[in-house]
Amino acid sequence: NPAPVDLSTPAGRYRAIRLIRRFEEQALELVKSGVIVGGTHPYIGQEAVAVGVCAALRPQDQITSTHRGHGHVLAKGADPARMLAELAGRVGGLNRGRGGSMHAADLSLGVLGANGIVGAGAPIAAGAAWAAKRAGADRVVVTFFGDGALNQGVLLETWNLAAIWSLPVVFVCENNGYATTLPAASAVSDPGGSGSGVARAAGFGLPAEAVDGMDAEAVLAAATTAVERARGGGGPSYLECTTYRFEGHHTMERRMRLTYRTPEEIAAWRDRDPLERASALLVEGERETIDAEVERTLAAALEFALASPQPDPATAADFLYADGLIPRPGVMV
Amino acid sequence: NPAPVDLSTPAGRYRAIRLIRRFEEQALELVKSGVIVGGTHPYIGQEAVAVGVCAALRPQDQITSTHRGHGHVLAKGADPARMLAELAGRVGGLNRGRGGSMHAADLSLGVLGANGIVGAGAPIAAGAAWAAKRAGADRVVVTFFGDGALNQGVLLETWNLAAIWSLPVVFVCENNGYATTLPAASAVSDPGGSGSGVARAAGFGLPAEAVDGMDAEAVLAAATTAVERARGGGGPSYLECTTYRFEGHHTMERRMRLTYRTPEEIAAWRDRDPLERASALLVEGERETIDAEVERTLAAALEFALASPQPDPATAADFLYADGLIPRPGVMV
Amino acid sequence: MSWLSYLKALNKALDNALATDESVVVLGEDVGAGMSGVTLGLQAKFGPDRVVDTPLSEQAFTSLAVGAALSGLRPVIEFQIPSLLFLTFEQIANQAHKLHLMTGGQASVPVTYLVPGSGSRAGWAGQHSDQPHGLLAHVGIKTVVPATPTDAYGLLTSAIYDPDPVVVFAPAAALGVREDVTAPLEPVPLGSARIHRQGTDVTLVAVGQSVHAALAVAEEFAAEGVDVEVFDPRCVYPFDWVALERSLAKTGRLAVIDDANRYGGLAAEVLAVAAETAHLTAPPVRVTRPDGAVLPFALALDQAMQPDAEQLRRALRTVLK
Amino acid sequence: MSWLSYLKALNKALDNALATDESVVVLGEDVGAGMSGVTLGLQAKFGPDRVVDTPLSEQAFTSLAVGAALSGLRPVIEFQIPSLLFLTFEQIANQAHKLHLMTGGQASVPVTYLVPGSGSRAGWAGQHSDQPHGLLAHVGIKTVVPATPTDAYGLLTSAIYDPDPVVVFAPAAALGVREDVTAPLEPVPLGSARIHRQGTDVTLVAVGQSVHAALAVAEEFAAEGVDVEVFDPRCVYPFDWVALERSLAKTGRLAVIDDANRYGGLAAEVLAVAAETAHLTAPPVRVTRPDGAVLPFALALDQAMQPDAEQLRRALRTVLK
Ligand SMILES: Cc1ncc(C[n+]2csc(CCOP(=O)(O)OP(=O)(O)O)c2C)c(N)n1
Ligand SMILES: Cc1ncc(C[n+]2csc(CCOP(=O)(O)OP(=O)(O)O)c2C)c(N)n1
Ligand SMILES: [Mg+2]
Ligand SMILES: [Mg+2]
Repeated sequence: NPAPVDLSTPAGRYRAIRLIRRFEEQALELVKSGVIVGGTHPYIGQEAVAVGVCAALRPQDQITSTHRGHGHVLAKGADPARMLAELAGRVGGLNRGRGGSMHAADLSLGVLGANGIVGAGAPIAAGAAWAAKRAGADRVVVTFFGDGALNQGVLLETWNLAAIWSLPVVFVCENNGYATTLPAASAVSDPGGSGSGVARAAGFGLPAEAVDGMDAEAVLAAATTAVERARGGGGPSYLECTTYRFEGHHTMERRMRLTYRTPEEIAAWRDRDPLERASALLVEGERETIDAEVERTLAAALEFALASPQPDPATAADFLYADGLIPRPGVMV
Repeated sequence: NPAPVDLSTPAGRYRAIRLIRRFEEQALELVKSGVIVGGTHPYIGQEAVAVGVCAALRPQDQITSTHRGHGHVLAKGADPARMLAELAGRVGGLNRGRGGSMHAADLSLGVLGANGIVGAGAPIAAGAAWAAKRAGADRVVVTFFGDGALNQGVLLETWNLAAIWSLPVVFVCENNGYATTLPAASAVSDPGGSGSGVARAAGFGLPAEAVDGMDAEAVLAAATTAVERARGGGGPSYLECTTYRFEGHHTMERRMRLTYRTPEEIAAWRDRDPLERASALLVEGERETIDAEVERTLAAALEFALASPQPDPATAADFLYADGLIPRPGVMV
Repeated sequence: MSWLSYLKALNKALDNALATDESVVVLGEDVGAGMSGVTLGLQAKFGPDRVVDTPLSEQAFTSLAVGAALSGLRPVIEFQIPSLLFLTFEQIANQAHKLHLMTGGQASVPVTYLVPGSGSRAGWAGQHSDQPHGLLAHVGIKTVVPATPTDAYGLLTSAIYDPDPVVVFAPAAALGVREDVTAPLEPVPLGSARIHRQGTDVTLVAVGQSVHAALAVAEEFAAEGVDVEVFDPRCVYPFDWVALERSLAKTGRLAVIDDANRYGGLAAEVLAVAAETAHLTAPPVRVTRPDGAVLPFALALDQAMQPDAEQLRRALRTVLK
Repeated sequence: MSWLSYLKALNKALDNALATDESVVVLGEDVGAGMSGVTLGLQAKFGPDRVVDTPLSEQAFTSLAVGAALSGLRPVIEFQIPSLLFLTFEQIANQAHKLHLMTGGQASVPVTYLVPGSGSRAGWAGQHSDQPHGLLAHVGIKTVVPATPTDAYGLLTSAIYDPDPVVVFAPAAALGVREDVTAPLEPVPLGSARIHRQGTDVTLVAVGQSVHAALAVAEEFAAEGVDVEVFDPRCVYPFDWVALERSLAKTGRLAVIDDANRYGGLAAEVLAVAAETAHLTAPPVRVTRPDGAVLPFALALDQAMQPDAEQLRRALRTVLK
């Protein structure tokens, strides 16, 4: 099997962005039709971040992801078919249907897991980086998180541990302007200056930089600096990618009448679509070929997902313990 | 009753330092003799911080304190007799013998409590400051913490809340060089520079400054700036007081053979004793008068404490609930 | 007469408390927008200083509420996820709960923690589906799990005015319950049970959404001539042991349905007390989640981890033998 | 023959694990200096990369251990205070515990959390005196509370090699226990109970330091001709229900002493299971801390909150009636 993504060329990166975009659009439809239960946090609009950062990684490098994690997982090379099967809760899913959208993981690819708790992936990533450093391996670990996570204590503690132990970890903040409805600018003091994520990270001794998160090539360049610093023993970095989610916080939001973002603001960001930006680097005709191939891939993914069986209720407690301990059931008569 | 301390003059501040010093020395003896059970975290060496900071406060201002909190509580005006009775676990103690060394509180004086958990006082202080601000009161709240607390997530989260809500709170870090046996310099990256407490606080948008914590007058000056900034609506500040504890981390340490501090280092800091520094501002003969008065005060305190009864075991669960709910006992036959 | 939903009842309780008492404030994530529904419209009505949007700093704002409470406020904190209680367990169990005793009665901490959407939300998977009332009760924090709109209103109101910390769980599966409310809404004292259905053959203890499952199964059994008493403690802690004793004295049989982990939860405590004090005619039974349950994502598995009506029927049949 | 203290047994278990398995690492505050005694000498022997001093960032390093475990390490975390489990409850209960199921079996998390000095330390007051094994068990985390040096060695060793997270409580009141060790020290499988004293009249369940209180009282009762079986589950979770059933089948009577909060703890679970499955001759009894206990500072109050021998005698007399 060829790798599901190849991020080594601009065309490959365009294709990955397109794949994530269309995967997410398909997921929106599947939420509506009830194939995906519980909804998702769409990544649409932020694709250049996942793709640009993962393009700077090697296969053995690792990532931790977030509640809005589909893009990261796919960009790190997860099979879209098994990813979709996971979202549909099927046994063929990455997590055998046990994790769903917020917990997708593929340890064989270094995807240590999405996470339902904001900021919680960072110390796990630091732990993987710590293990890599101890082992003398030149693996690098990237932890993705949103602007909301900048105010989670555990993330801030982790910055310091990573700094003092010089861990090969890159902290990638996707600042999409909001934590649910809370404007990122209102969650820190003096957002552009002394209270920004970059200033804050620098205060922990981390090399810190902000980059245009709508431009995969710019993200790639900045991520490469940070990743190679980590790989070369230079320790952790903070990279803030300025981006935007085109959809609501969660699919559920479509049913609510929220006013925290103006239509004008959304439109202005849509004009900076990372997909269009990436397409500018393609040669004549390439886009159509890639797009068609992506559709075929996703059609096959959907077919795979729908053909994969639902798990048997009798297996609900399977995998609760790694040693096979079987928990007492909830009724014993 | 006159207030137990008057911090408005250099002589008053000397007296307070002396009171705390001798209180702590008496406590060491009482730990040895078993009157104080469980031991204490001696404040000896750090007195100029508590006294300098509290000298900048008004009576209605509030503080939260730490496991090493005797100095703060006394400097904020607690009755040494009731404080000592608390350490001895008597009903006449500040907390009726329920709190002991690590939980001494006197809400009537704005002492919202010492705390057994590192960093835990900071958000409580911020909450009191938030309430003050909402009420339009010009109260200021100071939260004391050690260098160890700089790596507690909740403290870092609190810095941000205080900054964005412009709360009248002053974050006072007593950097005594160690968190138990861990050198403060090894707990942050680039301690003197980009990773220092001051740099870190500045990264959260807090006005931040370091001051010689062995000099009560210098602490007072710096604290006054921060406190008056808060009182005037200018929001929170960070003040790092460089200091040293002359004794072990905890009285227990005397029985251990620990080598994390050299005798030379301890001696060098003892040469900078804040008590001697403060005494230099006294006029001829004043020191002897004050010292004698302090001894009388502490003798009376001890007498009060020892005369105060031990609590009745039947009252063990008293005060568990504020509404008087009586918990089921541990045995019901 | 008017139909009141559970969610709306919580909203009304907050609305009423904010309107009648200046010291009440609501803090949480997206409370301004009313994402969970509980605070809908309240920020517009009372302003952003009474209904306060917070950054994602649960630990800090949970203890900030303690400091505010010490200064006379009555903060209500909304948590978007039940497991945020894990994140803030230090602040709740080690600080808020302990302060009154540790200060010898000086400090009281009237903070309410409101968790709308506890238990399974169907498809939110392992970290969003906990029902940890047993944890809070073990620690000794007052904990309520209302089953109906009037109780949701009444218990949340009492929680806000209680001088101690109180956790209010509003199970996701109960949020849609509607009730035809005729009497005026009133506070419901903490620690008082409610008998939803009188019965003589067996006492069936249930809280939250399980009360409705219990009532449905009780009706089925009534058709077979079995008279089930549906006993809703409402407060997991403190529990109304007097009322339970009275019920057991009448029925002599006990079943508990509790959508929470089996080991050491509410159901365990009820069985333990019954074993100590009641002279039961038959061994009691529990219907719960398995030990150590983590709800898997796939809907069929998620549901298989929760107690269901069929398990309850089986349990009742056993205890009635 | 040699006398081994409980503290030294823990130290030996760590020493042995560090020496025989490169993947074992110890993390915690002041572990280099060996402040608690448990790690004494280990940093000098194995170096600061195997016995790692951490800053006061419990949440970060607790989850850092998860990431390290995913990469093949077997971290042992030492917590200086039992309530640091509250601070890290998110990392333990919501991350480490749930990962294996949520990843469909991909991720296993062999982390050990060692809490030397749980329960009262006499004079350390409210925030340093918790004994929260019941919380961990309710959530479903493997939890052991050894009573003796050999069990401390054996259970800690098994915890380190277990593929799941395990919490090891070493009660302050047991750390000084010494034992004349004749046989070689061996791992003790998790989930296997130990009968410290065979008896036919009543089963007395106890863990940790309470085992010694139980044995002492059992000897007193023996003098009066009453034969008490002292049953030590060793593992609070998973509990050795098979062994308990066997014991209760023999004695028909049950008492539990547990130095933990009453509501919903280990003792509640044992009584609940007995009520469900055993046909007891007399109502069982529990001797525990009160509901919601916070240990006050003054020594007399601290002690009054904990179960004591006199309460145990009273309880046994009641159950033997
Ligand atoms: C610690 C924590 N608090 C609250 C939540 C509920 N929640 C889920 S996503 C979210 C907003 C996160 O914002 P951000 O980190 O900026 O990521 P984004 O959703 O913008 O991608 C919130 C509040 C959570 N999952 N974890
Ligand atoms: C969160 C937390 N972790 C660990 C401890 C145990 N402990 C008590 S004091 C202390 C060191 C604190 O160092 P620092 O903050 O610098 O204060 P200092 O003791 O130097 O005054 C530690 C680790 C604690 N009480 N709370
Ligand atoms: Mg965001
Ligand atoms: Mg220090």
